[in-house]
Amino acid sequence: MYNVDFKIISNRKIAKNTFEMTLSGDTRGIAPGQFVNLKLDGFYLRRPISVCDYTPDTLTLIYKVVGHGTEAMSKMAPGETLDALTGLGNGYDTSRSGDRPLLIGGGAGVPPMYVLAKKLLAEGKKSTAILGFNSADEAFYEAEFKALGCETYVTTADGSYGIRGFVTDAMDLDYTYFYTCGPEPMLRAVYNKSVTSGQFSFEERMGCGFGACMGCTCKTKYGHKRICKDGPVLTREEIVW
Amino acid sequence: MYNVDFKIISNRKIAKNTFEMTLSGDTRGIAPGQFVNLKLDGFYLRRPISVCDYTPDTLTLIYKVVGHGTEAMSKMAPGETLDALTGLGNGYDTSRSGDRPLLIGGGAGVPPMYVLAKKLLAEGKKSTAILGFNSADEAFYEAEFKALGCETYVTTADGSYGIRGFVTDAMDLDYTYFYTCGPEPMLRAVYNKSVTSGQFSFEERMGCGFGACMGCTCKTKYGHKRICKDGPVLTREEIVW
Amino acid sequence: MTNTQVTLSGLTLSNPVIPASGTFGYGYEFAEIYDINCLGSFSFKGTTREPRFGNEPPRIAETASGMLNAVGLQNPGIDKVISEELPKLRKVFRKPVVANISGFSIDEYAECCERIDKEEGVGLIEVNISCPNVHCGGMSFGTSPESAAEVTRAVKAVTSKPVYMKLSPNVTDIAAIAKACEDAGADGVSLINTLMGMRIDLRHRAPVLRNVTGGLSGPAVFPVALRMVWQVYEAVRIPIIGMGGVACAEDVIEMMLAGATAVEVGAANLVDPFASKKIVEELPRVMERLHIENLTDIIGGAHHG
Amino acid sequence: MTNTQVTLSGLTLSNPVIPASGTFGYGYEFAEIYDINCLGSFSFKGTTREPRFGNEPPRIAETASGMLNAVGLQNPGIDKVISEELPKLRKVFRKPVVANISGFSIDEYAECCERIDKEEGVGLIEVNISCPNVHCGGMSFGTSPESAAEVTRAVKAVTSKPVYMKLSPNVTDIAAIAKACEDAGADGVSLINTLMGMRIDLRHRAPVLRNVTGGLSGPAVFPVALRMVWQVYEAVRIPIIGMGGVACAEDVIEMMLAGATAVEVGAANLVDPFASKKIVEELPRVMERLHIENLTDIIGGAHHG
Repeated sequence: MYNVDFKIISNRKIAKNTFEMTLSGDTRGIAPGQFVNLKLDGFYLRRPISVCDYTPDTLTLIYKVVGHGTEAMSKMAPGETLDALTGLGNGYDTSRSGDRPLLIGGGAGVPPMYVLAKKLLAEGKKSTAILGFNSADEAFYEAEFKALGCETYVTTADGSYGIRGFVTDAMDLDYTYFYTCGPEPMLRAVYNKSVTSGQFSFEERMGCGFGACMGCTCKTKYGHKRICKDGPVLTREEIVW
Repeated sequence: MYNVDFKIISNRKIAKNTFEMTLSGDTRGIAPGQFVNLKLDGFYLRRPISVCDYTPDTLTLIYKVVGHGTEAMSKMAPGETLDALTGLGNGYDTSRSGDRPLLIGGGAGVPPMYVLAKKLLAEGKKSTAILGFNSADEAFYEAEFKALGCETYVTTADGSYGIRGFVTDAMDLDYTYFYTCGPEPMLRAVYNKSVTSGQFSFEERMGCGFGACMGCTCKTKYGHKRICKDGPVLTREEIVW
Repeated sequence: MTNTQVTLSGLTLSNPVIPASGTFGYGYEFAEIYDINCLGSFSFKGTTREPRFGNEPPRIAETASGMLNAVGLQNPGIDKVISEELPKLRKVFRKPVVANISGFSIDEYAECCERIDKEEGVGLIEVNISCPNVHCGGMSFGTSPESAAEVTRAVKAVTSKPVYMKLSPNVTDIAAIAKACEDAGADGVSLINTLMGMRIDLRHRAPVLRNVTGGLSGPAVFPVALRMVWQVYEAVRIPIIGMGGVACAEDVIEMMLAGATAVEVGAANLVDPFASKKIVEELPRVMERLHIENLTDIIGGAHHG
Repeated sequence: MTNTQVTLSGLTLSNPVIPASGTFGYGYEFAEIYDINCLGSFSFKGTTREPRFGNEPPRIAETASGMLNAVGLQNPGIDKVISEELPKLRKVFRKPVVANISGFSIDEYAECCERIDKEEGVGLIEVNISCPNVHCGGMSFGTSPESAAEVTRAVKAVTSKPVYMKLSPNVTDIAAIAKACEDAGADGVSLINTLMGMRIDLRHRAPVLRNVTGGLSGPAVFPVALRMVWQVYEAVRIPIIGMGGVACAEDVIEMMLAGATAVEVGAANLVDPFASKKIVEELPRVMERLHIENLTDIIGGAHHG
């Protein structure tokens, strides 16, 4: 864990209620599947946001405006600074991916799939991506995934774009392993539909985000785990629904 | 009372722990001896600051850094906005000044004397000013008073500048009436030393600043008065120490 | 089309927003800057039998997301309130007001309520048995079910107007006290009064407030107030006026979901004199966003099973 | 030259800063980012006889200048704490720790204290009779003088280490409970535990926390905590560990002026993992600014006459 003051480079709307923020600052210790925890003026608890992309000195976050905190965040301007705790969470283990990993992201669960796809690519593994959204106006990053050379499927619940339905309606594919992030109902559906092992990234209300307060503990087959420290990524084998 | 969003033009240190902030915004309803009540991010209660000077569209405030709030204020940059309630308090009554009014300001009580001197001057009355400070490094605005043509005396408690001692050590002058603002011990001393009637501006911890909460009520010979609404200016005749 | 009407013991308010006693004076200061008839009602400055100066200053201190006050029931006394303040108040506010009554003895509570009962401008009486800033009296009546019930019975005996007992949060079991008031005939309860707190001046090494302690209000206390409204709602059947740190329309909705029929806005009026007006204006928009048609439908709406 | 040493029942701390139970785990997470031996001590995660998962999530909610938690005493149980956590903890922290003990029966409190009494790494025992997030047990022992005294006597009978009873603020008269603990033999008291509060999710029209209510902590509660430390200081002669919203060195001084001998830092550690370290470092500078040479000199310093 590091405490880094990032400077906002850009903060733009990329879909309905969805913003992409690029920051400059030291990204050491950050890995795919991890999150950063942001201190916002006027709000007591930090806001955990999953990592979408990073270079040694820039960080890209995609966040959805869901409350007063993220709304305030969406109004921040380039040049302003953000106090962040970085390197939080266990992240994805790419060693188990096999050579044809499937990435399944839903809504705010799409961003971590992007940086994961890049890492897998760097390891010589071309992944297939399924991006699920409610409707066309909420969809984002299809082009970015394609630009990485990922075979990319987009689903929308209302059918206004891509495949009508849920991510599970696009899962009849050939894959060696999978990684997924999204709302819990989606994770359950993926769990039931999937035919291989895989890794799931969970969300929970957190106090500290670094394992101190036990605020986000969940039960697993291998004991109690803190989503913020022992997670957010759990493997299929350990999950208890 | 008006609620105005001011924009900071400048915010500069003019003496030890003392800052002069110039703002642009609608100053309608503001009069000498009144104060504005400022909302600062991260602080619940507003900060009452006396008016030092104003034009139809600019406002000058001089404030001393005494706590976390004023410290935060001292770090504000030009271009930032400040939510202020204006036109607060009764202000000074210049109709009773006579033709040779004496203005006695101590420390943070000096600023309201400046805008008062300007008003008296506009009414054709040349005032004499006594400005009291602890030491030379805390002194400010002597030149500004002199520029108005005021006969100006500066006292410092440690004698590091001007007359050694307190404002009362410079009061052996010929005057028709007086106006004073400063710490309560100084006001008491002026009350005892003065030979004419006069008006005193008081400070008290305030809740609202506009007469609603009764947080700053004091006793006077003519009943209970709210420093924020019925004051901050009280006449010699009504004061109960 | 949203409907913000709520009804307190037969008194229908166009909306549930009521500036809280002690933060709105007698309405004049606010009437100068906006038409206060947009409010559901307002609760005027707590009134006692005799005129009171209250506590010596300083009476105010700042805290994180809140403030302490130790005004100590400054008021001109029931005679002047009836002869001077109410007539003046009628000129700026046409709706029934909430008469906030305090006392230092059962007799005083009863006498004040009896006097105010005859004022037709008064819609309901809020009996403050929870002022933390006065000694021998005030809060002491609100910290035991027995004394709270005693005051309730005494005032109910002398007034035909709805009586709402204003409860103290500085207790182990506020629900038991609310229940005692209900059993003693109270038409409703209003809560919470301020939480007792203090600050110390580090330079002078002495309490900031001359009264040593003061009442904490502002957003800091909202979660405590909400919890107590929730607990009281499960314990009584009479209506609840919820208050404590309410600062926006969302807070009003949250209080009502916890069980409040109407909501008082306190400290917010002091920091932003337009706060209550803004909340009244925000309310329909927030209701639409949350798909609420009739505000009354959500009272206690977060209690299921 | 400033001296930050304080002494709790014979246990001398290099400074009064103690991370509060439940906000510092067993120290490991913090030891990874700074040398926690700079702290006066720390109070480890509340321990019960049996392992506990605690409450179902969500367990956390945000409030103005504070947070609610309803963790519900998650811990591995006294056996594992003694056999695994304490030995690991000794590797990262060389000073005596504060052992925070909880229970659901007098016997459980006594048994846990008896077990922990044999651990030489433990400097004093903090007995939590004020957890608002567990049912039948926890806070219920801390809301009456009698039951608080009963727990005190039971644990004092089985341990030779200093026993500090951790008190609940959710009571009418915390001073009476502190006095009862003192009379029952407590070596000190620590206060305040969290204030019971809640939040409601407007979209789902249901409590945010699965446990419905949770414990409020953070700067929002500081003025209430300070007031209670003040009241308890006037009622007892045993040392007080003050806590509740402490976020900076000035807050530590304010707590000590109110009567605290040492100060626990809670929620601040969660928002800024370096908070306790920063407070330890700030302390001497703030003392100089306030002309304080020996920190012990200011304990209760705001009480005169």
